[in-house]
Amino acid sequence: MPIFVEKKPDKLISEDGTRIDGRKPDELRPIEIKVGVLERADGSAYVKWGGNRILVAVYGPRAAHPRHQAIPHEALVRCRYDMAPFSPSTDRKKPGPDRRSIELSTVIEEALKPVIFKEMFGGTAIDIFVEVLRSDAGTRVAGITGASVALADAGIPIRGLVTGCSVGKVGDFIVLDPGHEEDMWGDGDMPVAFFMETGEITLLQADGQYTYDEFQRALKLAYNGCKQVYELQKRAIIEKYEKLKLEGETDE
Amino acid sequence: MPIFVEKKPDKLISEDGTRIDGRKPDELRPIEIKVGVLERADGSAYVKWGGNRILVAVYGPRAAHPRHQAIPHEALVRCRYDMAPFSPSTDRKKPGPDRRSIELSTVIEEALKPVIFKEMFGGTAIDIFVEVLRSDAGTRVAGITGASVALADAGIPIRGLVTGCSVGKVGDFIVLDPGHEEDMWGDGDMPVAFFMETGEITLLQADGQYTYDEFQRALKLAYNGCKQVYELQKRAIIEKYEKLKLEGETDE
Amino acid sequence: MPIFVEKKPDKLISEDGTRIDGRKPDELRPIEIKVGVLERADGSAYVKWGGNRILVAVYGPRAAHPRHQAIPHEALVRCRYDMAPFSPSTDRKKPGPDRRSIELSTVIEEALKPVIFKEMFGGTAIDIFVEVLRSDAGTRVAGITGASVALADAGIPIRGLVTGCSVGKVGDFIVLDPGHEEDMWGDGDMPVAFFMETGEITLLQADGQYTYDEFQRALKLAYNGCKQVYELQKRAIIEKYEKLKLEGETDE
Amino acid sequence: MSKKIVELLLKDHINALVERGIRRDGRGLNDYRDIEIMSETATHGDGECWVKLGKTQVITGVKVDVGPPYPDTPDKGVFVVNVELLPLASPTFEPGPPGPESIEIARVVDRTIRSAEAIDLEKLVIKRGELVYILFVDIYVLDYDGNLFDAATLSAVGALSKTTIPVVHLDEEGNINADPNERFKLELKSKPATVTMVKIGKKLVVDPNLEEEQVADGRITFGVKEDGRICAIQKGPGSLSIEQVEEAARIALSKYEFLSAYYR
Amino acid sequence: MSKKIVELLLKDHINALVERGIRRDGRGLNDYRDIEIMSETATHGDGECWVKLGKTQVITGVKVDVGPPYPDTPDKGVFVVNVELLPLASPTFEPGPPGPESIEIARVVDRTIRSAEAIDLEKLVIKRGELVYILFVDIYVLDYDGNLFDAATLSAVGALSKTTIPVVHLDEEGNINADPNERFKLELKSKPATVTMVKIGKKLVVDPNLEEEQVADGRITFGVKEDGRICAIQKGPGSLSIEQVEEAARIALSKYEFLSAYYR
Amino acid sequence: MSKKIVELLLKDHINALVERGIRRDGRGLNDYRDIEIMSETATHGDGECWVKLGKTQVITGVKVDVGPPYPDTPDKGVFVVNVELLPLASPTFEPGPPGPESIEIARVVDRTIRSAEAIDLEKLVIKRGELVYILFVDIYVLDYDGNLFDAATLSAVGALSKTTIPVVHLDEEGNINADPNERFKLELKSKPATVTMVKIGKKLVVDPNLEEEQVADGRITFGVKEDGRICAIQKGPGSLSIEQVEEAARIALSKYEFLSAYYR
Repeated sequence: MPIFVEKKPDKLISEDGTRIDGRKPDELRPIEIKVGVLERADGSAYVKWGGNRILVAVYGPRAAHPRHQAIPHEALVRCRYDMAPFSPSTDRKKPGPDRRSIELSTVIEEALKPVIFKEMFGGTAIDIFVEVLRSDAGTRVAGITGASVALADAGIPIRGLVTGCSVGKVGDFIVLDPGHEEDMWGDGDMPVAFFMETGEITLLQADGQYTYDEFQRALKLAYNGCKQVYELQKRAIIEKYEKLKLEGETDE
Repeated sequence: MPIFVEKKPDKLISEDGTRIDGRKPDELRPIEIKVGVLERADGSAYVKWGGNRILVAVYGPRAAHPRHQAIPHEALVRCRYDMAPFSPSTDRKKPGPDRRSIELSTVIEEALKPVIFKEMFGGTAIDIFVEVLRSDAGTRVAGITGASVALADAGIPIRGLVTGCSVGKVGDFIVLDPGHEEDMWGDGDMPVAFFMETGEITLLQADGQYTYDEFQRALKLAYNGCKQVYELQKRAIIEKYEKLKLEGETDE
Repeated sequence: MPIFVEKKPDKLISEDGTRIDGRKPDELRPIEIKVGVLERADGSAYVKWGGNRILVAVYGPRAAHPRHQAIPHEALVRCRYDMAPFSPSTDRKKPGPDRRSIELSTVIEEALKPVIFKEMFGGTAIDIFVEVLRSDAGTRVAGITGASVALADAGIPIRGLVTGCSVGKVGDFIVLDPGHEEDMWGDGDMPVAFFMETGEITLLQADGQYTYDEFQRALKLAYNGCKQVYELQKRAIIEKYEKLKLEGETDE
Repeated sequence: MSKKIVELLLKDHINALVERGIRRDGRGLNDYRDIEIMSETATHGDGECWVKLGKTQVITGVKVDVGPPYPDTPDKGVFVVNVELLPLASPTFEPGPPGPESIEIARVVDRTIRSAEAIDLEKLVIKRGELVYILFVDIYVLDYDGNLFDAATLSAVGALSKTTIPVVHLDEEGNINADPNERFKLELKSKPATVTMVKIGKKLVVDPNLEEEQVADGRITFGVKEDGRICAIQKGPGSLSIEQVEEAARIALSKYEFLSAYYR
Repeated sequence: MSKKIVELLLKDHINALVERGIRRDGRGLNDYRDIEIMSETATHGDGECWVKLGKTQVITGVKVDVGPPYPDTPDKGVFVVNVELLPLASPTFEPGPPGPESIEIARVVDRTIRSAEAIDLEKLVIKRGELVYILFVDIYVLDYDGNLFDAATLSAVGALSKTTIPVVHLDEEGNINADPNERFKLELKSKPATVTMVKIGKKLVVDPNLEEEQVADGRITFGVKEDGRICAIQKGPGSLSIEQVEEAARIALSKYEFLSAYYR
Repeated sequence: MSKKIVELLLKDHINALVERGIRRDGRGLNDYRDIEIMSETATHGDGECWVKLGKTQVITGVKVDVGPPYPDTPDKGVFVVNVELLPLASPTFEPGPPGPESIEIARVVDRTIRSAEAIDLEKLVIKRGELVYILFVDIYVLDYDGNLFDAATLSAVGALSKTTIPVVHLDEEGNINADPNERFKLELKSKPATVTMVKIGKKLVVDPNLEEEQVADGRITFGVKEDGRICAIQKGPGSLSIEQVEEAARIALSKYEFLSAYYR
């Protein structure tokens, strides 16, 4: 039985475009990415994005299990997106996959596959685990963003990073990176991910209603957002390598 | 929560044997059989029998999966009887197998196995899918009737057709092919199937109470009903082959 | 919906240590063990212990199924502890494993493994099924006691018998073999099993609170209890062999 | 493959014997194996019955619960039959939820009891539309040496015929009260039995043991009752002629008196 | 391995044709296959629609039930979409609970209908916070020859547009009453459709059939509605440039009129 | 097979070191690895605690819900412990419902807290027999480098000791009301810890890391509390003499003060 029912705010955005959390329409929430945070995983990342806290681990290439799932001429790329029971701001979520998390696992998988050199690792599996510890809107794009960094950390050959960011519709405004209230009571959410080096789209979903013009503007805004996130991804990877180098030098 | 609870009619049959839907005790409901209605299946049939609408597909002989179920010296014949959620006249049925459909899958399987030349296809599987789209009493015998036609359509070597028909007990009458009300509020249902060429029984079940004499009469009535259904099966197959021949000629 | 809710008795033990069922603190309930009670199992035992009725069957060494569970260099020892729906004194238990029975299966397995010559049967499985038909406190130790006898009956090479017995805390008393009321409303339960020939502990669990001194006394009491149970195990096995010998002689 | 050959040889052997009216265990074609009803109190059921049919062993425990009736039968109690083929009972039974085999047995036993109108479900109502008795009939197979249908029915009807039910009262506020010492006996209006036969060659054989089941060409079960009526039929694998089915019905009806003696 | 080679050759062949604007079945790149709405009464649904999209066949039945609303939307009815990929429909579909593929289709159809605000859920309330109508939309795939998204949406929206709902009254004591002859029509405020395209080489191809799906390099689906707005997007496998995605949106919007004709 | 040989050689090596009182990571036999309680707010729990025990990482979130009590304890709140071995945490953990390993950990943590009477469940009643607080304690293993029992207990008790509960009122009509700003602190009457040891050769080793667990000959866990009492025991694989078990108890009791410092 839910103890609290969240209430819709009177206004999500003011006429001058100031959003409920004070941001401008084209402003991201604060984002922090740490690489290599887990011991056992082959690669890992921890993403703080607004109020989101997401842990990503990558295992592989490793023997595909169960065996009959293996594909002879390319790696089996599998993603498992999961929300911890204590991650929602409202009621406890029952552990285990539900229909939403099964769909999100699929779209995250498809968002990452285009950059992985799958054909180099026939018969093996590459497993990507996205664990949402705290959710606050935009977990799938934060997960994709962390996952491509974790793939790099695992040393898996990739064509480049995949970078995600949502855009949303709040009243007549197209806004970047919708927050919790905008996600719940706004007029549309459009998560997007780009393979930044070519500008190709690897994730695109939407609910809500959009004129063709709004759709075009939304795509452009998402791309601009992803450019900023991309810089943070690269910096996180460099930091890890700097640290490793430093540790290497200290060892000498 | 059920919106409607069906009510038992005052009388299911009059003294002169006129049944609630106007039929005589030994009269079938209208039956129509179409063969080869699906593209992907190896064989298929669509059966309209009273208010029943049933689709049957046959796949095989094909590789048995999972492998450990395969039998080296004969084909594994599997049946899956399923009722669609929108098939009952009352509430929605939850999707997926329940205890009733698991039992019916077994008895349909056993009703068909005796006519299949299983020993010719060791290590393979022959799968029979019976999907009830609309149910109106007698779905298992309609399913068997359609399935043996679909087996023929799939080109699977069979000794002959299996033909099903129910008989029932309504008051002191033994009636052919009970309808929905007779099935729900009657005094017994006895589904039967014959391998018509030899007259052997391959399906026989019953609930309700029968003296030995009633049992004998019921079996005889079922056999007479099946003879009529058998003619419809044969005609349906011939129609399909005539049509194929016609198309063949047109192609030339 | 439960029809009866059991009520806590006023007093579980009197000041002189007389327990609610009349026993003294160091007194076992009546125990009876029968060996070789099932036809199909490789080894079996039936244990009556107070109000408990427990059937144990052992199968193996046999091919491990599913195959991927097999261990090349030793037998896979598996235990399944199960409570029948009609075994509790209160409500019906839903059939199938619950969290408690899964844990108990694990600890029984670990209690028996140390005496089995697993390394002699690489690639095979040894299955131990403990079925509680009637439960009355102490089912896991009664199950272990029966299982090691059933292992012997199956002819599986073992280092010796494992013997189980619980001790409990009722007020300030440490008591042997707690009964149903002591188990439900007492202050602690400590099931123990020994490999009697060496005195090594193969099962040890506890709930409730114990000073170090109480813990030591509890262990000692459990050992003394097991010594008595051990005699009953040996006698049960001998009886079976005597009977076999007798039957052999009669046959001649 | 060699296993297959042994099976075929055994099948030929059994067929040849049965053709001459002989069975490997010495029984006549229409004979049951020895039946024993164990006197042991082995469950915490409100009714129980442990049956040995030859080396096959089945135990049934009945547990009485209370709860709301089904919406479409507000004036009837609820009766549920469940069969578990314990992995204890045979090397071929695996742990897990009931499979097709145990579901079929459960549904045939259920159908036999229901068609025989053995239980007056209208007497199991505490308050119409609100609270009724629920009888859980759990049939546990302990040792499997053939003919589970008949052993299960004997055990289930045996357990029901010994079942007593606590008298439950529903007070104004919807709370239930019951005195552990106040119980009533479940009266059965009929005590049906099932009779299972297999076809071996051209002959019918009653109460098949495991090896007979394995080589059989067909199986059929009849539910029968006191007044000489059939109350359920279930054909298993194989095919039978009309004449064989009629013969099977006559044999089944002739066996009721023998079997029902074990309900006393 | 040889299967793989045949696939690669077929892929090259289809790519080369598409490059020249040709499809193996003779369609133009932006053409749908023939669509047929079967007139047959084939279910016991409160609304139904059997769609043939080329050789793909999908049937939807809507069943109306009543029950309590979700705690956080006490003033709204409930609407549930379920897709089953029946093993009848393809050798690659296996029996069992819905897998990722059918869940994705169900969620995209659900999202399209919900985003289009097709159903006024506030009109499906019998008593606020206590009893509402529940619409179960069960989409059953009968024959799978490609493009399940569009066939499923056509079938689901088609079935909803024919749905009638029994008028249910809730009396003082909380019992429900309904007259089987008293029903009202479910009014749809929008009848959205989805348009699915695959990327073959560098071209977009509308309404892919099975072989086109198998060789495609990417997939995208747009939900579209009467007023020329997009109401849902779902990219599948592969990657597309911004330009391609924009082109796909324009094509999708241009197809609405054609598709919506089948809702009449 | 060669993997097996490496394991055996490693086992011999570790055994030989331990025999001399040395561990591969430099610890003494009775030493814990470094423990760190992360200060990060990483969940939406009503209480949370992220523990690093060496390289093992476990996070617990407590979520408070309300609902009816169990029928046999109408005057007590409900307390549920769940452990998930996330596939993120180890190449050997697979997705799926909790298996025997995670169920054992959950039940030992639950037993330790319950036996220590840490939570006064009678204070978690809103209305007797009708509405109580339910504490869901979800323990998520993030990185597995050995000794999950102790890390899980530290994390669970740590999270409970920081848990606050919204004040819930039940009005006359059975509706619940709560003010998001009105909360009370969950008071713990005890803060138990578990101490896990493995047997390596003839020695006991505290807080085993992964490689020590893999080569160990036995495992035992004691729940201990403030007043020097044992409040839970769980033996794992292997066998131990009475003397070893008694020694393990003494070691465990001696470690309570060290561990409980991390609850502050």
